[in-house]
Amino acid sequence: MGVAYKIDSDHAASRTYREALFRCMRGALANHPEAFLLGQGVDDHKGTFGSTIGLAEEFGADRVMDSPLAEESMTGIGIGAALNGLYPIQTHIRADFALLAMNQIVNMAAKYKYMFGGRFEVPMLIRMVIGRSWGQGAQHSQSLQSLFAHVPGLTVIMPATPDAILETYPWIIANHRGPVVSLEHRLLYDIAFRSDDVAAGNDPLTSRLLREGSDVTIVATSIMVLEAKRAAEHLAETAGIEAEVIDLHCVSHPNRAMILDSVTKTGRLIVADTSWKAYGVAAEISRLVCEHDPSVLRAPIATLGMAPAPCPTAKTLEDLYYPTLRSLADTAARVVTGRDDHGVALPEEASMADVYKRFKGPF
Amino acid sequence: MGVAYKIDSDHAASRTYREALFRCMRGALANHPEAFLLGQGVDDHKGTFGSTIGLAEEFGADRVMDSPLAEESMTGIGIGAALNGLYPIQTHIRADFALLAMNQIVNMAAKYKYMFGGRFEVPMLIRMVIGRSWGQGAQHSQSLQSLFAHVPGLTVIMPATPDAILETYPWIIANHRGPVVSLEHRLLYDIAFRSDDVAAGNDPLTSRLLREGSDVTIVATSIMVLEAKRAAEHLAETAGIEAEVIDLHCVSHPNRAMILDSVTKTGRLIVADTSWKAYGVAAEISRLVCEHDPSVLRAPIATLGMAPAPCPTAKTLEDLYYPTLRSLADTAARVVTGRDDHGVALPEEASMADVYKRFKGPF
Amino acid sequence: MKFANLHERLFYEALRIRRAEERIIEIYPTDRIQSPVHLSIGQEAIAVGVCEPLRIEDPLFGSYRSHAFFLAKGGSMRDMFAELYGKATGGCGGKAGSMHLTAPEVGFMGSSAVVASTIPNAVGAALAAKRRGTGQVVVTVFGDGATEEGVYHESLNFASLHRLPVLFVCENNGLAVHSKLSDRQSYDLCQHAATYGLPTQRCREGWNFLLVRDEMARAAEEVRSGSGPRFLEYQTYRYQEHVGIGCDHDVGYRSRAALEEWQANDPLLHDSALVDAFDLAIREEIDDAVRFAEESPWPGPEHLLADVA
Amino acid sequence: MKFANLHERLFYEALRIRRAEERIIEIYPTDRIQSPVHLSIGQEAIAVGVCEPLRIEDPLFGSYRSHAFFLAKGGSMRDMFAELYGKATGGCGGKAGSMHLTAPEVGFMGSSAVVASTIPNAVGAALAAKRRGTGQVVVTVFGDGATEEGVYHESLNFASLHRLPVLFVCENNGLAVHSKLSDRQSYDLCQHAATYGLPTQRCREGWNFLLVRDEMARAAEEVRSGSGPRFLEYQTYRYQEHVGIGCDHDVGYRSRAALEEWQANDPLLHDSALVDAFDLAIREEIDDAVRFAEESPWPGPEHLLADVA
Ligand SMILES: Cc1ncc(C[n+]2csc(CCOP(=O)(O)OP(=O)(O)O)c2C)c(N)n1
Ligand SMILES: Cc1ncc(C[n+]2csc(CCOP(=O)(O)OP(=O)(O)O)c2C)c(N)n1
Ligand SMILES: [Mg+2]
Ligand SMILES: [Mg+2]
Repeated sequence: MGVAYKIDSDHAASRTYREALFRCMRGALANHPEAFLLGQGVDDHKGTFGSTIGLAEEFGADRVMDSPLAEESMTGIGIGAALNGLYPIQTHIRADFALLAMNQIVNMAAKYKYMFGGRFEVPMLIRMVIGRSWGQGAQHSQSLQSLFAHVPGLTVIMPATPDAILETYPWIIANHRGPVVSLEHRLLYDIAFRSDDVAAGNDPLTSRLLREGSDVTIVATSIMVLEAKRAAEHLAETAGIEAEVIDLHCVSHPNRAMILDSVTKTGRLIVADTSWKAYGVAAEISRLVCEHDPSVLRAPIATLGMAPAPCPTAKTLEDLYYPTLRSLADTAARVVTGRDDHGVALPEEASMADVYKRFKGPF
Repeated sequence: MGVAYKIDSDHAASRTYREALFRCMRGALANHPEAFLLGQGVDDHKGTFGSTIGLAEEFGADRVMDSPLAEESMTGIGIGAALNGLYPIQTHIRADFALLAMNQIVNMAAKYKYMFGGRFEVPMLIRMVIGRSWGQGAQHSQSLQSLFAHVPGLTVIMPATPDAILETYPWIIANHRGPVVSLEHRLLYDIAFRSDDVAAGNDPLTSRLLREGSDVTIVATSIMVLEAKRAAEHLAETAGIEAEVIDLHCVSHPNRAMILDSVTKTGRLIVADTSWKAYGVAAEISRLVCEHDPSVLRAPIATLGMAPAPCPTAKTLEDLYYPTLRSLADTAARVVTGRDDHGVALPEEASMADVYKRFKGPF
Repeated sequence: MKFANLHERLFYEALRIRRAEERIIEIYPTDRIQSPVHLSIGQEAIAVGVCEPLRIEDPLFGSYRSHAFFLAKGGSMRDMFAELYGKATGGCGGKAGSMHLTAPEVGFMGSSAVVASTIPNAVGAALAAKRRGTGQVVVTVFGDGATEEGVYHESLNFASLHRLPVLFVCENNGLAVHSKLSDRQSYDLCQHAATYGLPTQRCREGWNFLLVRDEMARAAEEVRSGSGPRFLEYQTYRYQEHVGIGCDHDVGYRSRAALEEWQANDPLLHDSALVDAFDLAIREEIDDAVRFAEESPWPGPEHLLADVA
Repeated sequence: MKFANLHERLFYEALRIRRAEERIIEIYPTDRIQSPVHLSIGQEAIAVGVCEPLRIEDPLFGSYRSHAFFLAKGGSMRDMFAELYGKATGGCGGKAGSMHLTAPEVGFMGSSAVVASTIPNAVGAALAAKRRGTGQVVVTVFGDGATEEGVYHESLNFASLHRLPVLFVCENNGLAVHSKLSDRQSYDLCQHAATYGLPTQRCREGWNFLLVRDEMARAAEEVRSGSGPRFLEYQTYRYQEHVGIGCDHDVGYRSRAALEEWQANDPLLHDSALVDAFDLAIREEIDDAVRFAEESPWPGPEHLLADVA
């Protein structure tokens, strides 16, 4: 069940996140004459970290438009284009820059349909890349999903795998009539995932059950989904602990039933997110459980996220700033055993961290 | 204990929220030569809903500056002024407009200190008014505390009473060396509160215990604090239900111990906030309880907030959109009795709603 | 209604808008319109002159001060009053109120209460028009204050860069709420817009609907022929307070003399023959719309969560 | 170091910056500098020419491309290298990295990785300077791309409206990442800025540090005397790729011919006598700074949550 993955680009059926993005971008342009890309550098030789390379040449400059540095108006222009029959796909090479477009995203895109009594629709996809590693620092590292997910009218997703992208983007572009914010993780771009061909049947706009388990539920987002799957495999192999892993995926519209059923079964919950905890994903999932029935919890909820500070650039501090495979496995062992000295062997920090360490841009 | 209040401007020791704001604005200018006001219309005859009337005449146009329509730069200018020795007090007559300044608030003000290793400080106060009633609609009604409170580096408060303002603003302006976002509620401005003179001893940047009770804890923000106090009084009088009421006040830095002690005592929790529930205050308070010990909860947490939609303008829909004194009292009775048919007499909807109904601007 | 000439038709349109807003002033004290209203009394000539040369399918984007443009673009009087009343039969089912009037059926594409925020939307609609070859001219109407927002700069730049079929129409009433233009702006509107490579026109006689219309017609024709975006500044005067139904020439931020100067030119105040000829028909339309609004049902709870995403 | 004249001094400063960045290029493959670097090689003359007439207490705000301004304003070589290495002894204790260099002790007030975002900060610092009568001239340095952001428009307007002592300095290298200016801007930088009432100067010889310095000195003097804000455009050329240490004249977005044209004028490449005279001292300073950085301790866990609010 779910998506197998491997950091292994040689495997025959493997593809990278970048390749999945590229396939979706190309597919959007090829299959939807109304679709167009608008973003800084979408037409250059680096092509938004490889996800749009060559598309300007193939589809022309008016389908793949470079934009000035002007985030607020670019989003506003996207909205206006959507109102007049186009399908805009916008890119922010860092989610941080989308803060300049908050007015158009929150006051306009999110409200255009409701505010006018359903008389308009604003179908558009806004891609934002979460930066991390190699000294991205305070302004190139934010993971702003909860800011958007707080606001009714927006659909917010965080694809964690190439398959999640392939299952979601084409469907949204073809079918979804409202604005979608997608947070892509920069560190996933280069990772090759082994996978069956696109898993059919996953609802594109809800959560995904990736692994069944009876001891603890791990709800994770984005790159933390990978850590959660690795942690789960490690715990199963070394300690017989079976973690159930849920990829939250659609952070604005989580699958409540899936999460509540899982927590009811396991009695234990860990939320592993890519942003700060306060007013974030951990908070929201806690709310869902508490409003439903907190008595299903046999232990306090454990949460992982960025340290409560802006992101420092020094590697030593950055390493402390983010949760890791190791801290996640440790947390799970503690939650399941109820003890800090749980005796469970922890995984080599190396595994995923190696991927991060290999990351040196392009930025 | 706590702050007595009454909708009664004739009472000798009563003052309005507006008067408290005015007193603080005037005090800031009189006592701090480095302080200045910057905002649209701060110098006009309506003076930011009465909170700055006459101050331009008294202190001069360079202390009380009208601003162009340019939210992003005004915040940036405030930051720069703070870096060079001034204390800016900025006003957004609707919190919604602050979405245009998110980049400066989140990427700059919140990070200036940490990002530069503590070498700078950005002391400033950003006032944002939450609109409500009389058809404010989708873009003049947002209550954006959780967007700001998610971000480390910002201190976010929501004063619920004139006393909360008087205890907090002068202290912040005199002592706090970082950026503070304060969300003021437009509907509170006109309400006169009875109060002792400024209650000494409340920590300006934490939560406040307003009423003790043993049956249920109500954590509330802003205008919902008033509803919570009224609901608590009503429940005590009519049903002997004793609610403990906590004014969250500093939404970015809630008093965890106070909240957890209270919930541990009462076993029941209601969170009543002015914004949407998802990724909001209800979620954050749920997280605090769940991370600590969910077993203290004897019932699911009940939450009140805006309906999950943009705000409609029609009065009939607006009345359904916001939680009321009645819905809060009903919720509390249900949580405490564990039954929907609790038989507790509900308060006349009239009470606070009358105040809202009297509201006709100025906008 | 038959008109002898264009002058009469525009006069009628302008008078219709004025009378509709005067009716709002009458009704307002009854609290049946629970919505902040930003009136265009004094500014009607711009709306009628700008909309006359436009086709129904030409998209126009407005602001919170949009009663005039809503009606001039062809929005229905009933839709407007029912919307102001917050009724289910309003143009947006009561969710929009005065600040967000819209009528997509006649190309009135939405009005926003966040100053300047529909400007880039119009540019985007123009991008779509050009790409899809629809032949539309897109219009964005905004106040002088809106030009202070950064997005205005960004929008002019993009529109010019891509030679999009969009007309930037500025209603310059010299005020943003109570602040004078000279206290807010260091630039001349036309000179500034011209540096983006936009042809600009300034019309000082914002009360002169024929002149407004002629300048607009020329500009719209140019834009439609593919010559790229243009900027039009119309100077005008707001008679009422910024928001609400009152007059506020006594509170100190502007003089009564300026009002009287504008009123001296206001055709609606001086051509009593035409006023008499049209008033009855207009009153009937407004009476009908108000009755419709009053008798219409409120939106019910089933609408609260409809049309969110 | 003793200098015969201003030319020699500025030459030295510019060479010092170039050599420092060349050292970064050498070190980078070892992964000891784990921070995205935006190099100013080719643009140094602007930094040294702009900073020369400034006083220590004149605040200057920069961007992610700020090694040159950091050093020219007087920032310490050790602070910079230690910061690039992410060491506790860096100017910001390792929290800033290359993109946020800062040196408040010499008036270098912070550099932001969000394009254009320090422009209003400089305007605000100028407001404070004027209000407090400090006599400071405030400088904001930004690229040509930054002028496309709305906040630039808002900042020019406010600065001019209040006649603030701020100098807008644009390093126009004709590129934003890989996009040509003409693909992004419909306006001429100086003409546009002039419409806000700012005196403007364009200097085409961005390699000529004496000329850069003279224009800046005149402008700074004017600003200090209270005549209001000014705008300076310096045309220049970025030799390396946008971010990183490589050259990228082979990937198609720009020609090698343009590079060679600029290099033909570059004093640092041609006056080998001066280069020889200065290189040793410069190398020693850089060697020392690198050694200092390498030997310095990492910031420990106690710094992770320090200085947040
Ligand atoms: C972004 C934003 N800032 C502030 C306001 C508050 N406000 C509403 S109307 C207005 C004045 C706008 O002036 P102008 O653009 O000239 O239009 P006018 O009202 O004169 O038609 C202001 C400041 C707002 N609605 N939106
Ligand atoms: C607001 C924002 N948008 C986009 C980016 C990505 N970005 C970084 S540098 C850059 C180009 C800036 O060009 P310019 O201002 O001319 O400065 P230069 O790099 O040429 O010195 C861009 C688009 C950013 N950092 N911030
Ligand atoms: Mg105006
Ligand atoms: Mg550049």
